[in-house]
Amino acid sequence: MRVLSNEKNALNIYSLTFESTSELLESLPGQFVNINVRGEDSPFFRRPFSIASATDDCIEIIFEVVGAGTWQLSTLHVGDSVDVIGPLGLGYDLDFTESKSLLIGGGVGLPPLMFLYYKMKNKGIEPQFLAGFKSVSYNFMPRNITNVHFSSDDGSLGSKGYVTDLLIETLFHEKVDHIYACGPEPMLSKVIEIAEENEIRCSVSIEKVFGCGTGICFGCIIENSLKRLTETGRKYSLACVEGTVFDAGDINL
Amino acid sequence: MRVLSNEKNALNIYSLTFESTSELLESLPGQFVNINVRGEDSPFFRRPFSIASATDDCIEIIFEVVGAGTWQLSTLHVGDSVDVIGPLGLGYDLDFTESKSLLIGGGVGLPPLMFLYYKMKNKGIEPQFLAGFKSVSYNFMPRNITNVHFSSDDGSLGSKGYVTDLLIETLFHEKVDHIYACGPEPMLSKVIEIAEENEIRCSVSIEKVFGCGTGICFGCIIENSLKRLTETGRKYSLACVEGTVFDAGDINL
Amino acid sequence: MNEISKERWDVDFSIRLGSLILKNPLLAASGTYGYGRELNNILKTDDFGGICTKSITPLARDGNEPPRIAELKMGMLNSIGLANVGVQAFIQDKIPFLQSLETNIIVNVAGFSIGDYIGVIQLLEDIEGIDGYEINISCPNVEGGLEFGSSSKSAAKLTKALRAETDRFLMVKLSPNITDISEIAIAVEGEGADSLSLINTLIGMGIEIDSEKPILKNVYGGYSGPAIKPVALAMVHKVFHSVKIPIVGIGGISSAEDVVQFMLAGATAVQLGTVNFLNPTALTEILEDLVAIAESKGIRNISDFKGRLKEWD
Amino acid sequence: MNEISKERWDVDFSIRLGSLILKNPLLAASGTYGYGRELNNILKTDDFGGICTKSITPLARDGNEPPRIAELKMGMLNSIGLANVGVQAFIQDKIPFLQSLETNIIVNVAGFSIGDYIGVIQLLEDIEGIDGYEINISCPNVEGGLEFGSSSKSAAKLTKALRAETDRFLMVKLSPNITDISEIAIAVEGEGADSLSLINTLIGMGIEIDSEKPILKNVYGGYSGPAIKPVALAMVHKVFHSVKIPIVGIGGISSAEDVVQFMLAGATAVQLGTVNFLNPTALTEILEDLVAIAESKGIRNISDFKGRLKEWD
Ligand SMILES: Cc1cc2nc3c(=O)[nH]c(=O)nc-3n(C[C@H](O)[C@H](O)[C@H](O)COP(=O)(O)OP(=O)(O)OC[C@H]3O[C@@H](n4cnc5c(N)ncnc54)[C@H](O)[C@@H]3O)c2cc1C
Ligand SMILES: Cc1cc2nc3c(=O)[nH]c(=O)nc-3n(C[C@H](O)[C@H](O)[C@H](O)COP(=O)(O)OP(=O)(O)OC[C@H]3O[C@@H](n4cnc5c(N)ncnc54)[C@H](O)[C@@H]3O)c2cc1C
Ligand SMILES: Cc1cc2nc3c(=O)[nH]c(=O)nc-3n(C[C@H](O)[C@H](O)[C@H](O)COP(=O)(O)O)c2cc1C
Ligand SMILES: Cc1cc2nc3c(=O)[nH]c(=O)nc-3n(C[C@H](O)[C@H](O)[C@H](O)COP(=O)(O)O)c2cc1C
Ligand code: FES
Ligand code: FES
Repeated sequence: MRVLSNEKNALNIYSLTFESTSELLESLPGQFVNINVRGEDSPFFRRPFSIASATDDCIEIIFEVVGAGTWQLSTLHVGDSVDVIGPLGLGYDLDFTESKSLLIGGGVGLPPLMFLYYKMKNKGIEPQFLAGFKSVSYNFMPRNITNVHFSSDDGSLGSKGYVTDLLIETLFHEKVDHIYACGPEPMLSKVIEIAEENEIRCSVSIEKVFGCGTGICFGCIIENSLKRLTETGRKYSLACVEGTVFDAGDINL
Repeated sequence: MRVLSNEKNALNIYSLTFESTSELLESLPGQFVNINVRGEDSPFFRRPFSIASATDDCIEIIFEVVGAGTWQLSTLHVGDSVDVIGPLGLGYDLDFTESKSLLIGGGVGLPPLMFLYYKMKNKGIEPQFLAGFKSVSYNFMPRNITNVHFSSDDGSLGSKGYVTDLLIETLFHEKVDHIYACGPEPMLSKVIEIAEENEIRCSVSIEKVFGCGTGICFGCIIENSLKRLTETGRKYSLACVEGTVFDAGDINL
Repeated sequence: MNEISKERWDVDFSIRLGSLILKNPLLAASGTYGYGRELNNILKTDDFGGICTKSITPLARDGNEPPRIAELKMGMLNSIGLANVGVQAFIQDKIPFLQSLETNIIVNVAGFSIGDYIGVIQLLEDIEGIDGYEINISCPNVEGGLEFGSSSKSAAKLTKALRAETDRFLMVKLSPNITDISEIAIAVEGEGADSLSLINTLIGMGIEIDSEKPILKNVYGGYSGPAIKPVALAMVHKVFHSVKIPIVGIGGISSAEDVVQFMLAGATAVQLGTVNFLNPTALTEILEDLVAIAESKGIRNISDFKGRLKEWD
Repeated sequence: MNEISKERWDVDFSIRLGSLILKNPLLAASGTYGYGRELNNILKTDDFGGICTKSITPLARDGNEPPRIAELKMGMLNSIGLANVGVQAFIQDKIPFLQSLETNIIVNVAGFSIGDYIGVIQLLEDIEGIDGYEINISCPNVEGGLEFGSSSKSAAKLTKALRAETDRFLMVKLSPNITDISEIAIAVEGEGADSLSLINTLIGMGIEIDSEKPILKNVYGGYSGPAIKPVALAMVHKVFHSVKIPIVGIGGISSAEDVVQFMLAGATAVQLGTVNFLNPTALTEILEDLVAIAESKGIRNISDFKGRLKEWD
């Protein structure tokens, strides 16, 4: 697929858009693409990225440079061609019309929630959005996402501290039916804990090393909760095709 | 080492110059450099190239794009750094003051002879130079090399036919003591045959696949002639360190 | 969906593999194509000459604990540990789709005792639409500690027992972690196997120096991908000169050139493994490139490549 | 000339390998560093912790016919065929330079019969400046057809015979083309070897599809380079848990990270092989990077890395 733009949005963060197949344009929030990154130090596996937005003619991903693959991606130019497959994964359960939703994410866990936010807005729903960053330099939230509360580790953006502190605070004075969360594992664990205490339904996006992203290598397993183990008889689920979004009660993080 | 220039000289032919160590600047005609070509489809072994010229501050090689390694080299830009070792190999015997020399080469076999030509001119010697190309489009001979007779397969440059035909013709009316030859194997075989018939000393540059270029892999062997086998008891010589220039009587091509 | 229109080609891709006729010499390798359905919206699974299923054991297995896959520079390690739904669920949930495919279905069977293998095959014998079995002998043999595939005696014993159970196409998949693969190949041929597939993964290991831990929880894993191709080619060539039954080449194949190399070395057909993870439409691209190679060489039957390796003079 | 000034480092690189003290754990691998002199104008050969010479046989050998090396994507194949000057010329022409080096000289010995090995060692026993022998048991054993290194019986027999000949440091170099490398390792240890080095090359093959010929005249060759590292690491780890004598790790090492991986897996020292072809100053760069890694981990004795691999919980 042809690269339409590749822009540095924040410290080490890039927004990459590319021309899209009709299949990709129908992708759902929470789904991902899997990119075959080629270049001097090409990684062997594809690299998975959540879809951050899908318009009529393009797909956007937002990524942080953390290693050889993402570095290589950051060097792509407009017009370069890139080998992308997707949309993959199940995406979020979009049955949110009735309920009051809250989106919570940290760093490059935010892109799938951004996509979810756009979908909700399209349906006339305005969710709460809590976003955490290391510092203001990493903030890549686009202007068209309003109603966001920020936190940052150093207080340079929004309130100082963890985004989960913001969550606790929010839950003091707001009723929430469904939390959608994505971000680093310690953050997710904390969110799940808070959701359980408050008996709120919680959907989390899981990141694992993906060998294929298509359900054929059986590598990307996540442990099932006792509940799901009992239901299915299976110790593990495949994150790529049975997720990457799971109901918090179904898995052991 | 830093690339100083990389210019397309002729069809598929590039001249690449780079900053040079003091060792490299003392290199002799017939010696080569071994380049670690890095990039998307990096070849595993280094790639050897004859030194085409050495001035006070740079080394030049002239190469034809024939595969992944040379293609990658053709994409180098001024200022890029390139991993070069050398000078390697023994180079030509420079004991030519007394004798009448003739240089004969085809295509990218010519660069080492160009270097030899410059050295001879510096010593006030003007050798005969016969140069063969597929056609005029491949001609990369610089203007400062005069007294060259050209041949080309299609007659678009100099006389039509093989450069070895030119050699036969030349030997009709000129006395030659020493032939220096470099080029494709069939050409070299023919040159050696002609030299033998005319009882002229003949030095040839040999190309083999080089695993190391430094004499440690024992891969780049060339069969010794019966004469040399008898002298040394060895069936093979190492092209990289015992050559790449051999006396025609020492090897079996 | 990339569909393959055979009509425009001048090359006959069909090959005979023992009693089977394959529409082309490319099979999906066991454990690298799930149960055949997963990629069907990306690639028409029918376009494979055959599908070797994930290894099936008598009971469902969760497999090893994570991390159980890891990438390396030119390949990967896996210690999946024969995770599969078990033969009962396989028959109930996976066979119907496989039956609907117009390709050869080869069920890969694994076990920890001869009884395990027999148990799986006996249940499958009554099911239609299965064209043959591939026997994975690289599983730890509980009695000896080593794999069935690591001695010609145990490999022969297992083959003999399974030959008595079925008249279907029986292919034995050899392990490369062996002193002399020909010895095993000859033993297995002697007990009536119809074909040999090779190689399974090499035993490998990776270490992450920051954490100072193995990259797999299981420490060792199976090494697959382009890095193992030279080893696989040597073994296919060696076995080709040791047995008469047809060979299916496996190991690092990711291009049409690779396929031709394996056929020149003596393979009748080949399997695509790890490449399916990286490039789910590899099959289509390889078939197209194979046409170009065959045509450039004036070859009209792909099987003409088999064993055609020339010697140096 | 890249000289290494140990003074500015806070890391003690010296290691004990059996009866030897090496100034650092990096040795040049046999067959990949000639006779020690070839690169001495590019790299101070002294900077190696030790040099394993090209395999020496009783008589000079021309080796196999060309082509006998070929490149692959992440490694190479060679079928040099033990080309060497023979023990007499080795003593006369090569030993004097080696004696002048301030590093450990380990002569790699090869042969086609036990008598060959004994012959070489007996001649070398009188020569000063040789610190030990590395026994290459991957040569075809004329009697059985297979390599000495391919059965624990023949490997043990050879080791026993050589142990009787010398009190010098005796290291046996194991072949990876084996079902169970631990079995060989234990057998060789049992006969008194001081150390084990592993691995030698994997058997591999390449085919050029235009000419339809093997890329080596000899058809099969030894596969070396980064592609074989995962196999080597697994074998070093396995042998480390099977024997008590120190292990020298070999196979695809090209960076300081690789060295640390081998040491974590249990190697006391390592050898640099194919990397010397690609990067003749690899040793210097690796030593420098090793300092950085050791310092970042607060390690002051490089030997502390040995066998320190952590387990997953
Ligand atoms: C479903 C999914 C969606 C993702 N979406 C995004 C996104 O929208 N934006 C974004 O910036 N990142 C996202 N990631 C993470 C992204 O895939 C990794 O950052 C990327 O693969 C790292 O590649 P690399 O070669 O640059 O780094 P590497 O050198 O491979 O690794 C650098 C670090 O990243 C970790 N890592 C490597 N591969 C993966 C992987 N497959 N999954 C998780 N962690 C890995 C490594 O453990 C290491 O710590 C997502 C991951 C998954 C599984
Ligand atoms: C001592 C020496 C000096 C040389 N000087 C020059 C020079 O001045 N200018 C120039 O253009 N070329 C020169 N060559 C040839 C040059 O090294 C090869 O063209 C180059 O290595 C090809 O690399 P590649 O990756 O582009 O091609 P590949 O894809 O590797 O191969 C393309 C073709 O080149 C042949 N080839 C590959 N490697 C070598 C090799 N090491 N030696 C010979 N042939 C090879 C292959 O057989 C194939 O036919 C010299 C070779 C040697 C040994
Ligand atoms: C993740 C993974 C799982 C595998 N599972 C099985 C299996 O269940 N049964 C089997 O016989 N082989 C299995 N294999 C081995 C492959 O079928 C194949 O023999 C091997 O990967 C070499 O081929 P490749 O390099 O093309 O992948 C597996 C390989 C991989 C990578
Ligand atoms: C060209 C070449 C020649 C070799 N010759 C020998 C030899 O004579 N004796 C020996 O014991 N090993 C020999 N080896 C094996 C190496 O010493 C080493 O075990 C092997 O290459 C694996 O290490 P590497 O991947 O770092 O190269 C040779 C390897 C190569 C590549
Ligand atoms: S990544 Fe391969 S099954 Fe999920
Ligand atoms: S290229 Fe290695 S010895 Fe000549």
